[in-house]
Amino acid sequence: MENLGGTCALVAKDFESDQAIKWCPGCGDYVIIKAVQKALADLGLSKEETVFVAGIGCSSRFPYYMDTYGFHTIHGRGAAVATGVKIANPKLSVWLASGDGDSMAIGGNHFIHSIRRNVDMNVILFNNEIYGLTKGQYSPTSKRGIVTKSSPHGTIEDPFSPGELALGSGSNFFARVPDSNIKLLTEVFVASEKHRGLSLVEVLQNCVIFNDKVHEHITSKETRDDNQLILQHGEAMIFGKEKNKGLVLDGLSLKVVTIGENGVSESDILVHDATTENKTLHIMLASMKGPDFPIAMGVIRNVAAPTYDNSLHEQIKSQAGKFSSLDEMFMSGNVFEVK
Amino acid sequence: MENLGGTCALVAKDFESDQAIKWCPGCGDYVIIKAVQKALADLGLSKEETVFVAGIGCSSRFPYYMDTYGFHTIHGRGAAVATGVKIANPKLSVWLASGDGDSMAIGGNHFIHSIRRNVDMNVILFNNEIYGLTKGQYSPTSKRGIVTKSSPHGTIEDPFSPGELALGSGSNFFARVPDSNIKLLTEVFVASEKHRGLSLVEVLQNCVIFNDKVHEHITSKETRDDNQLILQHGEAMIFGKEKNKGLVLDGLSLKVVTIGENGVSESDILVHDATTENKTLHIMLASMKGPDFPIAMGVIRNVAAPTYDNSLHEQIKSQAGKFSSLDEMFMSGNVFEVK
Amino acid sequence: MNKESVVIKFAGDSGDGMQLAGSLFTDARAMWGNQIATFPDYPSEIRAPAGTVAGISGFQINIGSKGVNSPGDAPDVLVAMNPAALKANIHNLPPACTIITDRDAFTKNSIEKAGFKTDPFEDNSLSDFKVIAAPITSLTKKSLAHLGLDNKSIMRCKNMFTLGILYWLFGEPLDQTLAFFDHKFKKDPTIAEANKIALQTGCNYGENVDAVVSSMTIAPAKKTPGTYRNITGNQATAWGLLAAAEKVGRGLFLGTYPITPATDIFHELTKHKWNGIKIFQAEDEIAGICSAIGASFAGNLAVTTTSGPGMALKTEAIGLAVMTELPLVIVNVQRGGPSTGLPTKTEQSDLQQALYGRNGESPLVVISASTPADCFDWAFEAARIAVEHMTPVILLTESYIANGAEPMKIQKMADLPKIDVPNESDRENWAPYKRDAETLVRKWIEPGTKDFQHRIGGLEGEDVTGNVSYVPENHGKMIKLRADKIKRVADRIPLQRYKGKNADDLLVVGWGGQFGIVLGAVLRLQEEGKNIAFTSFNYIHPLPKNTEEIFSKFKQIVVCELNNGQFANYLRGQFPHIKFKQYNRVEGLPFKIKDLKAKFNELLESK
Amino acid sequence: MNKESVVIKFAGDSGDGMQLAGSLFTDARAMWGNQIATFPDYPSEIRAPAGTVAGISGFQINIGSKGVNSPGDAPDVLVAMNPAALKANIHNLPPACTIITDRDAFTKNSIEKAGFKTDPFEDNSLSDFKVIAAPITSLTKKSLAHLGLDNKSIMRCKNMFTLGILYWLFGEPLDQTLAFFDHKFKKDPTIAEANKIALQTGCNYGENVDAVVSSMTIAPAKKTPGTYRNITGNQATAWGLLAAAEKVGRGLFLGTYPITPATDIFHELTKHKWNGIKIFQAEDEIAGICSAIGASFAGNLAVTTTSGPGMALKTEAIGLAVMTELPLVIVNVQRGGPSTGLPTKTEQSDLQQALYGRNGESPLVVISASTPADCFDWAFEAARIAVEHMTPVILLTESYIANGAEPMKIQKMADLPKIDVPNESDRENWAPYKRDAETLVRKWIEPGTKDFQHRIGGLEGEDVTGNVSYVPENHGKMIKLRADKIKRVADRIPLQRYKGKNADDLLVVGWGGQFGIVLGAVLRLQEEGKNIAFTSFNYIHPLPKNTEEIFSKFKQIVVCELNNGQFANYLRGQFPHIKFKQYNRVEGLPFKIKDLKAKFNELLESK
Ligand SMILES: Cc1ncc(C[n+]2csc(CCOP(=O)(O)OP(=O)(O)O)c2C)c(N)n1
Ligand SMILES: Cc1ncc(C[n+]2csc(CCOP(=O)(O)OP(=O)(O)O)c2C)c(N)n1
Ligand code: SF4
Ligand code: SF4
Ligand SMILES: [Mg+2]
Ligand SMILES: [Mg+2]
Repeated sequence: MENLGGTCALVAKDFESDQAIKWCPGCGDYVIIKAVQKALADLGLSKEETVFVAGIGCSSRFPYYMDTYGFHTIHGRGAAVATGVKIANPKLSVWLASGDGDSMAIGGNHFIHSIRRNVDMNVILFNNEIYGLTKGQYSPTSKRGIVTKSSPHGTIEDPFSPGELALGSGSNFFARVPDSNIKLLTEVFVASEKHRGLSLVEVLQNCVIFNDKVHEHITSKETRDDNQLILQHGEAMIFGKEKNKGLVLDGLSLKVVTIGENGVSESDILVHDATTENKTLHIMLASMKGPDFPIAMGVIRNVAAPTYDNSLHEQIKSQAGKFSSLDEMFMSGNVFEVK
Repeated sequence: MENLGGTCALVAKDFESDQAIKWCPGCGDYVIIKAVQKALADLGLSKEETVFVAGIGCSSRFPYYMDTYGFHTIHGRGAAVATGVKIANPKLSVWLASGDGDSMAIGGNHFIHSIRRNVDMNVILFNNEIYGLTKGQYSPTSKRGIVTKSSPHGTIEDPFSPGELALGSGSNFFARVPDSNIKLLTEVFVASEKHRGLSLVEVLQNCVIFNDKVHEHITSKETRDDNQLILQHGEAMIFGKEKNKGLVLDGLSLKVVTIGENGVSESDILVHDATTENKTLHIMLASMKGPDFPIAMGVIRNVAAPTYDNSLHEQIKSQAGKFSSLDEMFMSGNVFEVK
Repeated sequence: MNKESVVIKFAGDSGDGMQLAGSLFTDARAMWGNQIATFPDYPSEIRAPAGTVAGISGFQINIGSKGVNSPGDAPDVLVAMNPAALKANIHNLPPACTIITDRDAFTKNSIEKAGFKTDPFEDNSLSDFKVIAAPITSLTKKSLAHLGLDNKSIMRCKNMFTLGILYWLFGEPLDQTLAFFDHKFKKDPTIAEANKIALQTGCNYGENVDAVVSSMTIAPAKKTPGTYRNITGNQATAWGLLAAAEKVGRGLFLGTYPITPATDIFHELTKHKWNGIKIFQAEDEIAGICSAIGASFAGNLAVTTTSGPGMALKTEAIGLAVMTELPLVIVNVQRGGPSTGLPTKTEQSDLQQALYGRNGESPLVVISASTPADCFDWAFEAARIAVEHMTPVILLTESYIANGAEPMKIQKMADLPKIDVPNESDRENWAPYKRDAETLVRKWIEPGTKDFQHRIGGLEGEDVTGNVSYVPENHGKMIKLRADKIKRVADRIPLQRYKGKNADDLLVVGWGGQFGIVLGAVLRLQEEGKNIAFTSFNYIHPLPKNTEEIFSKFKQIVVCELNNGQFANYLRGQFPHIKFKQYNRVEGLPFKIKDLKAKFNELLESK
Repeated sequence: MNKESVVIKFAGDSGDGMQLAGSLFTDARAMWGNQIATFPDYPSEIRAPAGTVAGISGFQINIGSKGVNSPGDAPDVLVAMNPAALKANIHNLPPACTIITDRDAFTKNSIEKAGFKTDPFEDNSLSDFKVIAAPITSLTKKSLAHLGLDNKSIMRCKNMFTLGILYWLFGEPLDQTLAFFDHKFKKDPTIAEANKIALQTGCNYGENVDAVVSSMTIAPAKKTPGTYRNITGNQATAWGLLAAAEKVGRGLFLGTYPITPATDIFHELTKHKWNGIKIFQAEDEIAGICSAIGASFAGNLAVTTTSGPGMALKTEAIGLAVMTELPLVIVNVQRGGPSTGLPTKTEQSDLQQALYGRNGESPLVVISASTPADCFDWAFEAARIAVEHMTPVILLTESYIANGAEPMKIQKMADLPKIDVPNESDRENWAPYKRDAETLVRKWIEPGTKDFQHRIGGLEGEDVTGNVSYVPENHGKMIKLRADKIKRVADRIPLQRYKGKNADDLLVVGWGGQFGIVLGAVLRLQEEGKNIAFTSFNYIHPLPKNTEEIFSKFKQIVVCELNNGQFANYLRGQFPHIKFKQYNRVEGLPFKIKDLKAKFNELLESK
C-alpha cells in the first residue's frame, strides 16, 4: 500500500460509503449522519484512522454508511467493543453510534462503565425514546405513560435522563442536540472529538414511524426558541424568541427570569462554564424539563481528566525494561538444570 | 400447614438459620447480618413473608444464614431475580444482599434499572471496595491507584460513587452506613423497609483479608467523629468530636465551618431534608469526600414516589372485566363455525 | 376452474398494505371453510427504499379444500403492486401463474429501479403467465375522487382495489370485509367508505373488464366441526400460555426483552392484563429470564420469550433454573443465524444450543411446535411439563410458523387437561429437595407459606436438604438425579406416531415447524404409491419411549431440518447403532415440497 | 527405603500455610530432578471456619523418578496440621501411609469440632498407619521463644517445623530453602531467622526423636536435558499466550473478568505489562470478550479467559466473532457445574457448551491442554490457529491442571514455530471476505491502514464483499464456507498418535487434563502385559484426520471423561458406525488410577 503523498483535505461527501442508506424517509438519522460527515471533514480526520462502532438498532446501521473502518456489533455491546478498539490502537479516532435501547437498555452496563473509565471515544446517543428496529416498543427513555406496542395501556416507569445518568457515572463531557439543528450538531461533534476522554452526545432524534414528533414541542420552528437553551461556554444562559429570558439561581434551584422585568438585567443571568469540575450546575442544567424550563442544548460539561487508554499506555511504558525479553523472563526465578 | 394461632413477636435470633456462617473471622458482614436480624424483629416482620435474594460474592452468601425464604442466585443478577419475586408476590418483603462487584460491576445494568423502575425492595450494598470471594481483585468502587491482585501496578480508573450513580439513575432512597455502627445500621434498615420503592443502603464494609482497613480513616474510633456526618432528617448537619463543625452552602458548593468561629452560629448550619424532591443537595451530600469533608452517613434521600410493582398491579386491576373468561376471549373477534 | 388448493402471494412495498390485504383475504377464506396456511416475509429494514427489490414485503397464503400443509412452494396467483414486487418473485413463478399487477406502476423509472433491463410487458418475459394488468392507481384515484381525500389516503386504498380483483377471481362475497371496514374505521367514516368503494370497484373491474383468466373456486375443507379462528404461531403460543396458567392457578409472569421474530408473543400477552397476568419488559434478556426465575421461585408460572441471540444471553440463568429445579418456560422463536444473522428469516439452527448450550451437565426438557395453530398446544404442554416436573422447558418454534397463520379450532378451557402442581402441606415430611419417588420431582413452595422457609441457590446442594455441599459423592448423586428426573419425563408423554406402513422403505424424520411441508411431500409420494413413511418430533429431549422401536422398522431413515444436521447428530448420540441420513437446507427459507420430493425419490431409488 | 514415586499431601486450615509448604517442597524436589505433579484443593469459602473439615485446604504432590503422570490417587505421606485435616483425609489413606501430625492440636475441643466421635489416638483408628505425632506447636514455640516475636508470627512458623520433618524423611538438604527465607524476608530478618530455625528444628526432631519410620529417598528422574521450572497450568497458559503474541507481532490484548479457577491467568499476565501487553479488567464477561473482539478488529492478538458460567455469558459474542471471522482465543478453565456448581472443583463438563453453545450454525475450533506444563504449548497453538485461520478458538483446560504444577522445560523463543499472519497489501485484489483458495481464510487488516477501510458485522454478509445480504443462496453458501474453513484447519495440524500396539484389544480414549492419570492407568496395565492402548485428544474440533483410522484398529473403545459422556457423544456424531463405550465420573475430582484400572480390566475380560 502506497501513500501517493500530498494531503488533500477531505470533504463531508468523502465520508459516504457506497452502501445505500436504508432508514425510513424522514428519519432523523439522515441529518445526524450528514453532521458527522461534516464534522469529520472540519476536523481534518482521515478515513483510515476513523472507526465507527455500533450495536444493533436502526441507528446502529450507521457504520455501513461511512467510508471509514466500521463494526456493526451486537445489541448493547458497542461500547465494550469500542473500548477494545481504542485500547488496542489509541491512535484511532473511535466513534460509537447507539440508540437509546442499545445504550440505555441492554447496553446500560457498558454505557456507565465506559463513561466511568473515561475511554477516549465519541458516543452518539440517538435518543428517539423508542425501539425503532423492533418496530416500536417503549425504551428506558420513553416518558411515563406512553402507549406503544409493548405498553398498550401506557408505561408505568419513569425514564432515565441520559445526562443525569452519565453525570452520575462520572461523565466529563456531555452535550445534547436536537436532530433538526445541523449546525449545532456539527459544532458539538467537533467539540466532542476534540475532548480527550469519553464524550457523550445525546441527539434528540425523531422516529417518524414509531414515535413521530416526540421531540416536536422542543424542536418545532414555532416553539424551539422558547423551549431550547443553547449553551455556549462563557456566555450567559439566555434564550427565548426575543432573547430576553434567562436562568438565575434561586437557592439550590434554577429559575427562569425575563430580562427587563422585575429589575433583572443581562448581567444577572448565569454564565455557562462547561469546564468547571463542580458538576452541580451541570446536573441541574441537564435535568431541566419543560414546560417550566427550557431544554439545555449544546455542550453542558467539558472537563479535562486522565483517559483510560492513555493511563494504560503510560503504565505499560512505566514497566518497560523489567525484562529485556521473554527468554529472560522465562529463565528468571527458580529454574533448574537437567543434564 | 397449620397456624397454631397467637402471634408471638420474633426476636433477632429467630431470624438466624441453622447453617454455620462461613465468613472470615472479623469480616464486616457479621455486624451487618446482626443489624438486619435486629431490624426485621423491630419491624415485626414474619419469617415467611420475608425473602432474601443475593447474587454471588462473600456478601451474597447472606440468604443462607437467614431463617426466611432465600435465593442465592448468580453473579450480578440478584436485582433482576428480586424484581420478579416482588412483582409475582407484592406482599413479600424483598431484600437484596449484594457486593460492590455484584451490583456495580457485572450487575450494573440491573442495579440502575431496578432503581429507575422503583421496584419496592431493600438493597444492601456491601461495599468493601474489592472482590472478596475471588480473592482480591479491584472493583468498580476501588479507589484510583489501589494495588490488588489484578492491579499490581495500581488501578488507572476512577471508582463509581454508589450514591451518585444511584441518584443519577433516579433513586428515591439512598442511605450510607459504616459496618461498625450497629445502631445506625439497624435504624437505617428499618427506614429502608418502611420506604415504599427501592431503598439502597450502602454499607462501608471491611474485608479483613483483601482490603483491610480501607474505611479505617472514616470508621476508626479516633477519627470517626471528625470524618462522619450522621444525617438525621430535620436536624442540622453538625459533626465533629466537639460537635462544633457544620456544613453551609457557598454558592453551589458545600463548606465546612466551625460553630463559634468567624461569627458562625448553629442556626447558620444547613438542616437535612431527606424528603425534598430536589436532589441537588442530596447529590452534593452523597458526593462529599475526605479529607476536606466528612462522609455523609444515615438516610440521605427518602422521597415518596409510585412503585413499579404497585403501578403494575393497579394497571392489572384497571383492565379487569375486559373479558369474563379465557373462553370468552378465545371466542371474541373473527371466529367461524365449521359443521 | 375448480381447484383443490391455490397459493396466492401478495407483494409490494412495505407501505402498500400487503400484510393487511393478505390477512383480510385469509380471514374471508377461512370463514368459507378453506384450509389455510400463511407465510409473511418482510425485509429487516423498517422501511427499506420504496420501489427496490430489497424493500419488498410479501405475504403468501395457501388455501384449499384439502392437503394444505404449508404456504406452498410457489404462487398460483401473484399480486405484484409494482415492478420491484414482480422482479422479486418472477424467478419463482410456475408457468400458468396468474399475475395481478398495477399497469400504472410500470414507469420507465420504476422499471429501472426494480432492476429490470427492459420493460417486462414489452420483452415477452410475461408470456408464460396470465396477466391482469389493471390500471390500479388511476382507477382507485378516479373512483375516490368525489370523497375529497388527500392523495396519501387515496393511495392507501390501492390494496383494497387489488383485493377486489382477487375476490372476483375467487368468487368471494364482499359483505364480511365491507363490514370489517365499518368496524375498523368507526371513527373515520370517509376512510371506511373509501376502502369499501375501492374493494367494490376492484371486484367490478374483474367482472367487467378482464376476461383473460377464468375465475377460481375452491370447495370448503373437511374439518372437525367446531369454532375456528385464524391465528399466527406467536399468538397461539401466547394463548397456550394463558390457558396453562389458568390450569396451574398461580398466576402467569412474563419477563422478556423485544427481539424479532419473538416479540409478537409479548405484544399479544400484554393485551391480556385483564386476566391478571404480570408482564415485565426487562432491560435485557438476562433480566428477562432472571425476573422469570424470581417469579417462579415466588410461585408464579413463569415464562421468558426470545430468539437465538437472546437465548445465548440466557444460558447462564437457565443453568440456575436447572440447579434450583424451578419450573420455567423458555420460548425460542428461531431465526437465521449465526450471530445477528438473518433476523427476519426462518431456520432450525438453535437446536444444539437448546440441548447443550450451558456449562456443566445441565439437563432440561426441549420440545417444539409444528404448525401455527398447534403452538397453542405445545405452549400449554411446555408449561405442563415445567410445573409437573419442576424443570425449565425450552419450546422451540421458528419464524416460519410464528408469523404464519392457519385456522385453529378453539378449545374450551374445560376440555383442556389439568396440570398437577407439586404442592406440599405436610411440613414434617418435607425438605426442599425431597423428591417424589416415581418422578423424582421436588415440591414447589410459595414464599409466604408459614413454616416452609428455605434457601435455594446455584451452588451444588445436598440431596434432600439442598444445603450447600462440596461432598464429591453428593455431587455425583445430584448429577444423576437431575438427569434421571428429566429422563422420567418420558414416562408421562405420549408415544411417538408415524404415518405410513411398517414395511415402508424410507422413514422421513422431521421436527418442529417444517412439519407441514415435509408431510405434504410425503403424502404426495404416498399417493404416488411410494413406500415412504413420516414421523415428526415434538418431544425432543427426552424422546418418546418408542422412538427406537419406530426407527428399527425402517430400511432407510432421512432426517430433514433447516440446519446442518443438528437433530440427526443428536439422534446418533441417542441411538448409536441406527443409521441416519440427512437432508438439510440453510438458506433462511422453509423447505420446498418439490425439493423434498426429489430427495426422497433419490433415496427410494438408491436403496 | 528407596522408592520410585511418593505421594505427599499437606492438609491444614487455610491459615496454616500448607500451599507454601507444599510449593517449597515441590521446588526443592524439582531441583533435585524428580518428576513432579501437584494438585491444590481448597475450600470455596475464603476462610472457612478454622478447625472444621469444610475449612481444610489441601496440597497434594507426587514426586518420583519415573511414571509420575498425576498427583496420585492417595497419599503415602499425609501432613495433617490438626484433627480436622486428619478427619478430611483418613478415609482415603492406604494402610502403610505415614502421617505427620501435631499432637498438640488434638485437644478435646478440636477433636470434637473435627467431627471425630472419639480421640483417634485412643480408639485404635490410626493403628494401620505409621504416625509421627510431633508436638509441633509447643516445639515451634520453644525454639523461637528467644526471638521476641508475637504469638501469631510464631504460630505462622509451624508449617516450616513440619516441613523440616518432611525434609528429614526424604533426606532433603535444607540449604536452598534456608536461602529462600533470606530472600523472601529480606526486609524482616527476624522472621527469616524464625522460619530457618523452625525448619532446622523440625528436621532435627525427625533425626533425633522419631525412629518409627525409616526415611525415604527417590532417585532423580530421567528427563530431556534442559532448563526447567515448576509451573501451574494457569501460569503456563499465560506464558504460552505471551510467546504467541510475540510471534504474531501485533500486540497482545486480554479482556477479562475474574472467575475461579481462571483468574490466575489474568493475575499472571497483568504482571507482564513490561512486555507491552494490554490488560483490561472489564465490568463483566460480556465486556471482557467484546473488548477482545474490538481489539482483534483493531489488529491485536486478542484473548479472553473465563470459566463455565462466564463462558455462558460470552456465547452471544462468540457468535459475532464467528460471523466476522476474527481471530480470538477464548480460554475456559472448567470447573464443576451446572450453574455456580462447585467453583473450586474440577470437571470436563463444558465440552458441549464449547462445541454447540451458540445460536445458529456457528463452527469454530476447540482444543484442550493435557498437563500443567503443556498449557504453554496449547495456548500457543490456540493463538496460532486463531490467527492463521481467522477464527475464534476455544481452549479448554480444567481446574485440575490449571492449579496443578509440574516441571516445564523452558523453550527458547527462537525455537518456537512462526505464526503466519494473513496480512494483505494488495488493495486492488482485496475484499473484506475474499478468501485464500486453499484454507478459505480471509485477510486481517488493521484499521489505520490507508485505503482498506471496510465494514464488518453480525448480519449475514455477502460472499467476498461482506456487504449485508439477505439473499437465500448467499446465506447457504456462507454457512458452508464458514463450516469448510474450520474443517480445513485439520489440514494443518499433526496426526493423532496413540500409545500401544495395533493389535490391542482395548483403546482407551481421553481428552484434556485427565491425560496424565489415564495414561498412568494404561501404562500400568501395559506393564502387566494387557492388550490396551491409549490416545488422548487435544484437537477436538476439528479432529485430526487420522482419527477414524485409529479407531478402526481396535476391537473395543472406551472414552473416559469427567462428565456424562460429552466427548463420546460428539464422537458418535462424527463416526456413526463406530461403537464407543464410556467411563464417566462427575464428582468434582480427578480420576483415580485404581478405578480406571478396574474399569479397563473389566472391559478386557468382558470382550
Ligand atoms: C441480544 C439481542 N436482543 C434483542 C435484539 C432486538 N433488538 C434489535 S435493535 C433493538 C432496540 C432498538 O432500539 P434502539 O437501540 O433505541 O435503536 P433504534 O432502532 O431506535 O435506533 C432490539 C430490542 C437483538 N438484536 N439482540
Ligand atoms: C458469571 C460469573 N462471573 C464471575 C464470577 C466470579 N465471582 C464471584 S463473586 C465475584 C465478585 C465478588 O465481589 P463482590 O460482589 O464485591 O462481593 P464480595 O465477595 O466482596 O462480598 C466474582 C468476580 C461468578 N461467580 N460468576
Ligand atoms: S423506524 Fe424510526 S428510527 Fe428506524 S429508520 Fe424508521 S424512522 Fe428511523
Ligand atoms: S474475604 Fe473479605 S469479604 Fe470475604 S468473608 Fe473474608 S473478610 Fe469478609
Ligand atoms: Mg431508539
Ligand atoms: Mg466486594
